[in-house]
Amino acid sequence: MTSETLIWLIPLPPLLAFFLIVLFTNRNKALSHWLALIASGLSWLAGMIVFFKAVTTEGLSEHPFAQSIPWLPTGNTSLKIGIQIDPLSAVVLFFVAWTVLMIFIYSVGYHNFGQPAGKHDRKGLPPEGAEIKDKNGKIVHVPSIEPMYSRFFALISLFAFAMFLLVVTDNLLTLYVGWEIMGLCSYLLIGFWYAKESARKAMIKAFLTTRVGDVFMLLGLAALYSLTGTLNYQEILGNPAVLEQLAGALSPVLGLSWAALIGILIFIGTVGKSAQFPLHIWLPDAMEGPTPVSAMIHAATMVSAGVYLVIRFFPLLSAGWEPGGVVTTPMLVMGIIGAFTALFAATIAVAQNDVKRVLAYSTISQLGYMIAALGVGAYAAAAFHLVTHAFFKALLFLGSGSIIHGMEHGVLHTGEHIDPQNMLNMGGLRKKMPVTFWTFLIGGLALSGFPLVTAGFWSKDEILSGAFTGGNMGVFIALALAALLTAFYTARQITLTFLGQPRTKAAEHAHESKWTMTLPLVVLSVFAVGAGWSGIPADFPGLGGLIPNWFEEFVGSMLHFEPAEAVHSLVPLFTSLVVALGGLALGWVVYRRLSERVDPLEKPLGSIYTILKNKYYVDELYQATVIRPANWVANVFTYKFLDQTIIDGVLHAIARFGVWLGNGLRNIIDLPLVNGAGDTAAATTRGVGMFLRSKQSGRIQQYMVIAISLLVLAGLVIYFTVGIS
Amino acid sequence: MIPLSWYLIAAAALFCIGLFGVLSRKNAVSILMSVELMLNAVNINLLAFWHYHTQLQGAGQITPQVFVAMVFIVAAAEVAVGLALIISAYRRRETPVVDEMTLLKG
Amino acid sequence: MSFWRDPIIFIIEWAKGLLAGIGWGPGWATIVGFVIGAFVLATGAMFFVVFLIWYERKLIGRLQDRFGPNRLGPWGLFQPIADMLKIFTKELITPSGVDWIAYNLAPILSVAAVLMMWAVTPFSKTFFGVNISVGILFLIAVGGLGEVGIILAGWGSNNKYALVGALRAVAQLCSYEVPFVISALVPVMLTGSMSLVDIVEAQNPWYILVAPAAALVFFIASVAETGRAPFDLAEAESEIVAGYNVEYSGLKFGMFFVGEFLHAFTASFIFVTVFLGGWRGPGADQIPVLGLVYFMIKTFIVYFALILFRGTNPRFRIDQMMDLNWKVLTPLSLVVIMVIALVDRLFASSADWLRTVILLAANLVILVVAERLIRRGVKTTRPEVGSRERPVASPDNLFIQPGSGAKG
Amino acid sequence: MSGLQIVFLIVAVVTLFSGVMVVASRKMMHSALWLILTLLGVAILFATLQAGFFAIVQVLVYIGAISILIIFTLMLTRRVMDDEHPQVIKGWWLPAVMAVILFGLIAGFLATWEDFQVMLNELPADAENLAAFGSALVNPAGYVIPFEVASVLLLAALVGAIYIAVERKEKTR
Amino acid sequence: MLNDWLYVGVFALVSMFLPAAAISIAALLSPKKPNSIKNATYECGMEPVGPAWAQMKVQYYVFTLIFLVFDVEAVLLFPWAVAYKQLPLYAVVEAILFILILLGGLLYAWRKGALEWL
Repeated sequence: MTSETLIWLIPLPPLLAFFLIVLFTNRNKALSHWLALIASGLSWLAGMIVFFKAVTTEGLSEHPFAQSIPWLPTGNTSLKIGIQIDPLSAVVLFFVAWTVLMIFIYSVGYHNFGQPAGKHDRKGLPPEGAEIKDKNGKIVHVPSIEPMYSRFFALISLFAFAMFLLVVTDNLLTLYVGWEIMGLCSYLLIGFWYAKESARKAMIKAFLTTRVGDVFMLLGLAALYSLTGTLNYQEILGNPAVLEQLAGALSPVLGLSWAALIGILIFIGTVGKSAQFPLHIWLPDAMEGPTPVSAMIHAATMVSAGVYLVIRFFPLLSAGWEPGGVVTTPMLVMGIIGAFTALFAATIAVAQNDVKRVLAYSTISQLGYMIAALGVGAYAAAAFHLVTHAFFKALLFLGSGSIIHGMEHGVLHTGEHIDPQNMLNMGGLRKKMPVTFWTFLIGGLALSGFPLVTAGFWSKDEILSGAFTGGNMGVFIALALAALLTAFYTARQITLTFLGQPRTKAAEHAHESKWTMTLPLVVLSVFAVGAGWSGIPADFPGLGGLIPNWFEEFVGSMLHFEPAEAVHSLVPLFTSLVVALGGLALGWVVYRRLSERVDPLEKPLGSIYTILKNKYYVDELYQATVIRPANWVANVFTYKFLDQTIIDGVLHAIARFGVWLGNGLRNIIDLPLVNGAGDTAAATTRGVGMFLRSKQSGRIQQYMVIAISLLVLAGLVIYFTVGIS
Repeated sequence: MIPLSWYLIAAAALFCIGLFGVLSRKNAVSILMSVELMLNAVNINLLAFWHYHTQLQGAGQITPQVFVAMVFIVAAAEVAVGLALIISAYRRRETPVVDEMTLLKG
Repeated sequence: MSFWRDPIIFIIEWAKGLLAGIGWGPGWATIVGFVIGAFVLATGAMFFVVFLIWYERKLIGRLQDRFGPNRLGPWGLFQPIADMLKIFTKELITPSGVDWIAYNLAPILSVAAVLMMWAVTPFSKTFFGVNISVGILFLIAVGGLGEVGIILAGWGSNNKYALVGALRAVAQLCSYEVPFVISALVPVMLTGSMSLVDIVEAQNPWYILVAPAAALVFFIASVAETGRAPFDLAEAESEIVAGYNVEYSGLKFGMFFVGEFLHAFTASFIFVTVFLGGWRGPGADQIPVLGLVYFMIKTFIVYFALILFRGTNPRFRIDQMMDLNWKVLTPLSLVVIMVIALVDRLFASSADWLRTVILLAANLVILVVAERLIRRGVKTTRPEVGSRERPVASPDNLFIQPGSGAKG
Repeated sequence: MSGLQIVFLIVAVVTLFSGVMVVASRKMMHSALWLILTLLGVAILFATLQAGFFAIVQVLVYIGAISILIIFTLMLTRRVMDDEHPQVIKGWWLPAVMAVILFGLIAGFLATWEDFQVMLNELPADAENLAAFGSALVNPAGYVIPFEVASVLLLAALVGAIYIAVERKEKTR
Repeated sequence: MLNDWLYVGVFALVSMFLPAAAISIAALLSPKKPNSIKNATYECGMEPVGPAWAQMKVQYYVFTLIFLVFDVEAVLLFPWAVAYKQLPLYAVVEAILFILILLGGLLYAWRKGALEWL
């Protein structure tokens, strides 16, 4: 089987699993998750084969695995759909396949497969736990299985399908299709426990917020298609002539070039999808979903998709940019927004107590990192950080899920009413859940960029040096500060969660999760360490050159100009060392001896802390500036003013005028004849009013009659004006 | 030896008859019947043009045939679902008469 | 060509010459020729029914250990003619409140639908009405017209029992049309054409040897299509008085029966045509009239099997019948078509005899597996009715009155 | 005027007339029967176009299946279906006028096409190349996607219709 | 080609004409003595009760529905079967996929209990 055929087959198994589960095996939980697992396993296998074929192929970026068939005939041309695997999509495919498989396995344990069904469990609510008699007859509380188990697997299978589709496709159209399917799935999955008010709100919020971005992105696609007549990557990005032309042509908007305009539009899509600053609000709320979903959305797939898109379109975004030269407008925008988001989210994360929210904000800030990296032109570094971040962030999310799981078990056991996700309620879990602890530790260190051993260090170091050599000091400083804060809150999280003494009884009774949950942690932690070794810069003091910087040349070969030879000064290296170690140490020192359940920074920081805790009141801001006005317009303007005042007013006015006319005539010229005339006048006008009202009757046929009559009218007009010729 | 025009005119007439039925019948079932009439008119057109192109360009004009087959399939699906809807609506609301089903009324 | 090799064609040619001699335009000559040919063939079929009735009654009589008709003429051969004369003079009662057109169109349609099948069937190498390229679909489609006739009968004659009977009959015919059509795909696939003439030409060996499973499904389905015992749910006297033709009398009633007998015979020779190699036989290529003889022999054998089927099987219950169709025949036919398609393509390169053997083996495997599955399914799904044993008045418990345990 | 044209005219007139009866007759059952006649006429028109396959398919699918389905539905939903009251809505003249004008428009537009009056000659016997049609249906360069999508559509129709039609019955049971 | 269809048409007309002729002959020959009792609708000798339209069960509809779907499927399969001889393997597999999808529909109906004659 040629690798092209194999690539075609990669996305299909999850889709098949989705349909099978939905249509047939919905009742049978075991069958459902086996279907999903086997499907993702197949995709993983195919993905691995393709990946290694891609790695071993020479000059892949010039001649990627590609194949396409005509799909939609549009006039004399036809939209083609097809597949393409080049270095970038190969590495993305690599980590997507791994994380997806791990998340699938993890979900089996997370949803308590094999446990009894709880008595009070209802669909749309998290399982509350069941009571069973243990061997010596006393009733014990154990976690109970998720009521909508099969539904969950169906949905994440669809999600996985969309992601694979998005990765292997070779054109923007199918990418957009996968993109939207993922939007839908994240909507459904965030609101998986739809009986929770907060979940419902969060799902709608996520959906609408990402829509905002998607609309702009669609505009970008439309512009691109209308200009170039194609949406295929190779034909646009692989073809300097087109890029030249796009960069040269001036767009009607703000004097931007078309390339810049389209780039910015597409970038706005990314801003929505991977939660950059203005549109980041949905991601923390998305934590309402089950934890595997959080890992899926915030690590492996959706947010990565956004970054993948901009990395993919870097040639367009940077059209007309020479390394070392002045950056293009989209790059400038990306640099600013990315750096700002990185710092901004990091500061918020410092003051969060919910273990998952901390990770959510750190995700936002890490994504900001990648965007900023692209903004300063560190292309390979961004891709590299995308990969490593996907691994350790998935690891962290799954780990946090395991923590929550252990805590819930403790809560069930002791029956005290505390929030099992609040870090202040934890502590000392190190001995209770060793595997989770060590893997979480590895992930945390990778996130905070612990020197030399972890993957995060290498990728962050590359980004920092890219920013430094890119000559963009502001970005550099912002990223450095962000890195410091990252290390700080990571240390805070680990210390609060695992070290010290348990602060609640629940924490004392927490215990390690099942192997289905810990196995993925172990596997992912391997990657969280090892993924870094593929990208050690060649001129790194000491280690450099021991291992060739494979990643750089593999992915870097995508660009047509040579990336600027990074003059590897030691400043960024030392910076990253200092911030990482310093942040970690600081966090540990501050939170080491925490006994009472209150953040020690709360008093000293005071109002700043409250601001951070409330996420700079962005939500409230939007509430005030966007949502309320929208409601106001809908209610006051459209309904009250347009409908009630104008339209009804006109009708009533007609009627009233008729009545008035009738009365007037009757009163002034009081003759039976005129009297009758007046009455008829009033009657007709009232009839008119009636007629106008009856148009809104809710009967399809009448609507159709109106439509057809308009058609006929148009036909007649055409016929008698331009018609016979 | 029949002019193409005859077929086209007949198809147009059948189409308009069906259109009238769709617009004016009360009963949902007969609206579906009228839709069938319109689909048949379309098929007549398609096959007439198939014949026309075949005699212009020789045998092997596949596209019109595929179109006709698709029209058949769509008609089948449409009838199946439509009639099922009518049946269940009749069960719920005890009427197959369309203008008593004014759910769209805002 | 000499008269004795192919008398029928000889006569036809002669008649054509005669027509041409009269001196109409060629177009009119063909039309008139067609009309005459159609008349001859159709009338022949109609009168053939008379003989069929005799044959069937005789056979059923033998099966039930009776003589059957034996008074009029040699072996009672004239009995049906007498019946026909009688039925011609019966009063045609038209009940009040019938829908006139539908009521009178129904018997005509139900005969015509069967007669039209004769138009496309090749009776011998040279003797067939017409060879249209979609012959086998034509047979199925015409069967559909029969359903319309039945609906007309049931609805037209404003009667509950008639309506229920018609609905049942139509539901049955529709349902059994599915495996019929799908198993008819197999010969088309093996031949590469839908024309019955080509299908017969292509049959060496007969398709029943290549695809017995498909042949079995086809046979059962076509028996059910004829709507006679054991599939005569439409006229289950015990449940609905006499099916869709309660309100008919006289010859209108007779027409339904003509249609039914004719349909049975037609079904059997369609089966012969499609699966038993039609007129094929030693020497039939050289001497076409021999082909006609072979054809008739085969047809009467199948017809005999049909009557045996009818005379020896009790009537199905309607749910059993539907189950047989939807849960056995339809999946079976679908599996058969898939397997045959795959196997035949996989062994397309190998020798013909080898491919035939493999196909045969595959079919037999399918049949065996299906049989096992059906046994399992029947055992599990159908609880035995009244399985709990009843008290019988046997000498040791004389005083239990029977029925006390039977109820509840 | 050749015999074929005579046949065509007769068939067309019958078809259109019964089409009118479909939308005009008061008894639902009658309009269903008229519908069958219309479909038969259309099938004959197909045959005169030498599209034999589709003529037969028309009889098989439309007359054999769809009209039967329609008639069954009529019988299922007929209790309140009063055959006496007019079956058309009150403002039926508007659609009628509309349809007539539309017909005039279509005819007028068609008449402006130069090949409008072209004669359809008799095609060679193999013109309707079913083998080519069949292989195009499963040819990836041809129409395999419509082919498979068609099966999915049928599946969806089957599932949906059964769900809609059967669900209520289960509830009551 | 067209002549074949002409023959089919003629044969159809003839085969409808023959029974019609027979019936009309019988109508001529047979006696006509109608009376109200004789013309009453037959209901096992009872007085006819209510309208002749019993409300029927949904099974009829469901079976006809499944029949319709499979009929259309077969219609699409017949050209494929005609072309079968010159088709490559993947084409056959596609058709098998087509059949399998509809088999899924049948299984759905089965699981849904739509195939039970209640």
